[in-house]
Amino acid sequence: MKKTIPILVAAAAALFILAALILGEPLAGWLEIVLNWAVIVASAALLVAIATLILTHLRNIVRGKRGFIFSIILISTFLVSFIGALVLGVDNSAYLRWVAAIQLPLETSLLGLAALVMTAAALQIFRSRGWSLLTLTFGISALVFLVISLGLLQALNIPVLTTVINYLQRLPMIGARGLLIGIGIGALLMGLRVVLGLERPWGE
Amino acid sequence: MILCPHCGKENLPQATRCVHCGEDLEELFRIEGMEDNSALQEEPDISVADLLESFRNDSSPKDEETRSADSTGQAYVSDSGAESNAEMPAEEEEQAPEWLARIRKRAQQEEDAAGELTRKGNSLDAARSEDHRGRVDEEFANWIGRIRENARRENLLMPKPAINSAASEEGVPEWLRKVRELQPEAEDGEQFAEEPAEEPAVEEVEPEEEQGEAAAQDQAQETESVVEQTSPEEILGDTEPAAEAVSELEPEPEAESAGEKAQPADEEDSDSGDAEELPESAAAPQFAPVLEELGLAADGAALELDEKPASSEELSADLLLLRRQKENAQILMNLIGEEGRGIPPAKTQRVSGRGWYRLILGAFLLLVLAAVLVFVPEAKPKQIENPAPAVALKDVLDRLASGDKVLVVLEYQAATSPELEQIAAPVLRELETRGAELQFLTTHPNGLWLADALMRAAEIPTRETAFLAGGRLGVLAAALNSEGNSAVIPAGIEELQKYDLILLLEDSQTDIQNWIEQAGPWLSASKLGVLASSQNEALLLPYYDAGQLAGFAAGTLQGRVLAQALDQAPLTSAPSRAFQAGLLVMIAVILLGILSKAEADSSARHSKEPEA
Amino acid sequence: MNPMDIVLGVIGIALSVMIFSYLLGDNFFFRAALYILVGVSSGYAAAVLVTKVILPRLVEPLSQNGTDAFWLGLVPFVLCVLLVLMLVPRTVKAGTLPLAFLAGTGAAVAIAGISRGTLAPQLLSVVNRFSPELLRANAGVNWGGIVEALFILLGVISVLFYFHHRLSRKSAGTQRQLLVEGISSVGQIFLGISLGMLFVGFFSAALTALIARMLWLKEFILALLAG
Amino acid sequence: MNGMITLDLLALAIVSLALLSLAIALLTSRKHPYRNLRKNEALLDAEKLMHEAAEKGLRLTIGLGVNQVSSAPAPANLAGLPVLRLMSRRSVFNDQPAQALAGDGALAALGQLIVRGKYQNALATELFKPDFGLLAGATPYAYLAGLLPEVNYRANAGVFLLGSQRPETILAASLAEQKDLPLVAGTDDLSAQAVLLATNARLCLGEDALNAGAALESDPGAAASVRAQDWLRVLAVLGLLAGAVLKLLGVWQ
Repeated sequence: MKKTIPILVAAAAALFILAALILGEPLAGWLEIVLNWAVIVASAALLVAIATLILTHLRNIVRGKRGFIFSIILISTFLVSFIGALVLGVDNSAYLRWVAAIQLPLETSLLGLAALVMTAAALQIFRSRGWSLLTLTFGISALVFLVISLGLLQALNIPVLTTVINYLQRLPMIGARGLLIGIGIGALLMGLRVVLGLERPWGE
Repeated sequence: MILCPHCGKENLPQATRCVHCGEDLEELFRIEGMEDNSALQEEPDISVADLLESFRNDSSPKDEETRSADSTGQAYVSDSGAESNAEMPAEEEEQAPEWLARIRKRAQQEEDAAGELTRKGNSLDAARSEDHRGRVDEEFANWIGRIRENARRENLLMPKPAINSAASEEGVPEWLRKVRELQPEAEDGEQFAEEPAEEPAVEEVEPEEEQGEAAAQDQAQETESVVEQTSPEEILGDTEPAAEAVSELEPEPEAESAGEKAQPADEEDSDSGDAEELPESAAAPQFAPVLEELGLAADGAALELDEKPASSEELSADLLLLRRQKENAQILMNLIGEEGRGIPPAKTQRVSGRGWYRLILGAFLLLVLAAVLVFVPEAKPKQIENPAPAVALKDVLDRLASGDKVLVVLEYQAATSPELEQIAAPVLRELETRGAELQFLTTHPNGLWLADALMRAAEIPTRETAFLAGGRLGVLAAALNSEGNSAVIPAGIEELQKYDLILLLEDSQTDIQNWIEQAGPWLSASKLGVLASSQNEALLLPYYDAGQLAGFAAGTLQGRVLAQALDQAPLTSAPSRAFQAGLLVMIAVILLGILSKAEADSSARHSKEPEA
Repeated sequence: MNPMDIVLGVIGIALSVMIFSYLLGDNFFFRAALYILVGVSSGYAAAVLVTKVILPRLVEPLSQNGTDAFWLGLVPFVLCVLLVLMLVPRTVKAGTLPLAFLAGTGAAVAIAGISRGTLAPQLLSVVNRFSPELLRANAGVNWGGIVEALFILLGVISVLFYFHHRLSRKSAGTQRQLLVEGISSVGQIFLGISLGMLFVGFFSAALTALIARMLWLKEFILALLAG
Repeated sequence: MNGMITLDLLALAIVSLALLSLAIALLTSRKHPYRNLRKNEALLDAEKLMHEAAEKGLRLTIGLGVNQVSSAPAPANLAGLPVLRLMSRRSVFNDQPAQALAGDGALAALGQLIVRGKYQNALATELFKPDFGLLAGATPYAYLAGLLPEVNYRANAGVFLLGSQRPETILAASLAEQKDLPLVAGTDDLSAQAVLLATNARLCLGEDALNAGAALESDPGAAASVRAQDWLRVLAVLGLLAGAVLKLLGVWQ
């Protein structure tokens, strides 16, 4: 019995939302209420997960576990940014400026670091993947689109060249469409399994 | 040895069930004191049936000595509480052994008990299959062989002393008294003596027993060679040099015979170090049964002593424990000490030297970009034809008039904000100049402060940014919302139908698909325009081709071209020269990758060809 | 440049250098920077959720006793309490119900979205390319359009068959049918082209971020020097 | 307007066909759910990795991917959970339990529920700690920042990145490569697939990432879903060909 309740709850929520989306107007009001509940519960789940993260790092500090210095850094920055927001208000511009001054350099540098790491990875593509049809077209395609991204060929403004470039730029649409349809079918069936109770992401 | 009351056959002292008939030996089970099994050492290779036969008949002179030793042992075992007296005078050996007398007495009391015992034994033997009997015999023979080797070694090492009986006057076991002679100063020895020695699981010890045997055999040959050159006094007198001679000859004991359960080397040393301090005598009584289990009777083999005995005269030679025994005791102590303690994590070896090409290529790219940024002046923007999707977006923007409502949705991360600001700032500036009514919405918490930065970059008056929580749930609720007031929709945001254009600023596939799949179906004649990071260009093509997007521009290049088409100056922070230099470095690296792979293949082919 | 800008600028430079020190291998500064990012972003996200979702949409309705909003607000309140019980190791199982509700909701919204927003339009757009209006160019035949439409049709079909799972019985479950293998190798070409463009797209985005960071550094130092 | 209706009807047809083919697949392949299905090499290595981790007393780290803030998890976000289920069942009594990291609150909570369920099934609930299923960060880049130190853990046997990963996880892939750690990756994000193709990760391309339960032979429902996907694929291709012909002939306006 304990196992079937979550399955019933998941199926009921899913079937109600699908019915409301198909029937439209009569259930629109209730649909909005159920979506609102889901948003609140999802937000609470994130807050609980953040609390678990903080408790784990607190335990690391208390136990003096290896790397507890980083736990101290994490907890102190969390407290400063959380209490700062509650005291000054989330929309306070001075507070937002401090948050931006820390997050922006860190995230931009991480993405910049990804560019440096991709340069090294590009050297090893063929050594690690070997000569297959996929890697060969992947390499040639990457070279072609790197040249197109330079923008030098377009600047020559030669009509034929521009037409070829436009056509080349639309070519990846075919593979992307095939991928989207394939992934869509996979995700659709996984969603149906969750609704039917075959896939129980909550555990059993 | 203990005899099975049911079938009369012999079994190991700690056996709980008779090997031959399988009956319980619970009441005979004893763990105190040493089992002196040296009595059976001279026993020739005989099978179980012969052994039974020899018990039934009166003994022949040849076995007299074995039986007397055995009876001592037996006596020791049977009087579990009282220790037999230490010295057995030589003349009493002729009398029939006590245990045999008892069996005969019992046989006479119960009418034909002996006969019934033997008949039961025979019927059990007959009932058992031939191979099981063979295996039991083989096992028994191996065990006998082991004992014989120990005895041969013991006989080589010492003249036949009178066998001390196991017990001494004050009730202290004989082996403990001898060990105490070695270390008179170790007071806490007594404390260990009282503790009941837990019987270690036989299986655990067996592998070491076999290893011990192999080491014992090598050592026996070596000891013989040592003994010939040195006289017994030398061995007795200064045990140290002889013992050291033995220990030097002895092969290095396998430190970790306990398989992977051993801790990493550095911790083990520290642990074994602690074990070292435990005084030798304190450990011995607790592990006496264990040493017996190892087939190395405490009083039958040489002991490698570290400390100098109180006085060498009193030392009896039979306490020269092999170094091997001490190592095994050490390992067992470590194992028992480690019981229940968490095993420190094993470590993966640090694989160094794989990051060097990453460092070189990364540093090279950084240098090229820095050089171009500092030394190369910015290029004059050239007139480039807009790709079709961007042209379509421009047309939609051109159709907007003053007062039209535009919802600007920010869904990019701080990391891609430089790129998105370069693309979106000119467009927002254009919309502001046209008098369109811009409203800002974000579904990411970071969107709240990124919107302020975007408005500053676009040089348009800053206004409040609404936060739509719930990701795809929030977008669906916003798309379905027809009355305008709803708990899900933040204040100030109207129905999505009422906006002339919804301009999405995106850097992730999930968010783009979210608006296309959840809001798209409810919005007539697609109102979704997208300004995206260049990483999403390939994703947007199918959706634009399917008519689900009004138009899109992805990447700084298309953003610059769109800005030119809208007659807006691109942001100054959009250095195209450095960007082109970075792309050229990547082109060179990919070509280098192809060449190095081709070269590796050809050298592999060449190395194969000479062999073929 | 006012002092606050200088302080924020110096912090920005320090954090960037800590991140780029990863090139020299994993080190203390790189890790410290990562943990600072996790701490600040979690604290800020938690504050935004508390002030913009939990307080206005969970706590406030429960304060209006007896109204519809109050009764409706009890359901998410109970679910949230069950989630909070997950903080205690022994009562982690209490979170099953709210998470089952979330999984069901997410699945339903995704089923509707994927089928209506991706699968149907994408399949239809492949077929719509064969509509006569598109293929009739000023009373002639728009051969270019027909070739392009056929090219897209075959390309999409070949990419779909690249992921085909079923193995042929003849090959005793070791290989797919020959036809499927043939079509899927054509699909590999189209896949390689798309993945190549996606690779360049992400590299361009990362390169733009790198250049923007270096440019900001250059301008900050010039501004400092200019005083 | 009739275009919208056509799309609605087509969407309804697709969902109904999907439901039908899933039901048929469940019924027909009950006895041998995994027979005659293409093996995914990336996830085959996953099995070997789990055994190796148990023998060497090392740990496995799995990144479950990101999701939109305060949103319900979509099916694509759940792609890593079947692998976590198998991995935590295998590592209950290992020297080092598996470590799951998520970039979303609901995913982190689901990870905890799965790991605790396995400990409960093994009657070892006292060994369970909430640390085994943790939130790595509340935003995508904070998730990456929380994931990198765990990839760099000194006693890792391998790293799994399954679920909705973003392309910047190439930093985690490169760190794993530098430490010579085997990496199994699968995501529904196209950019991330392209970027991870450039590393030496064992990559599940396209929809293979969503079928981990079938590849690991740990979920008959997933295997039936893979068969249903094949039938839907064939129906889609036949539909495209038929639609093209009908459109060309003008029968379908």
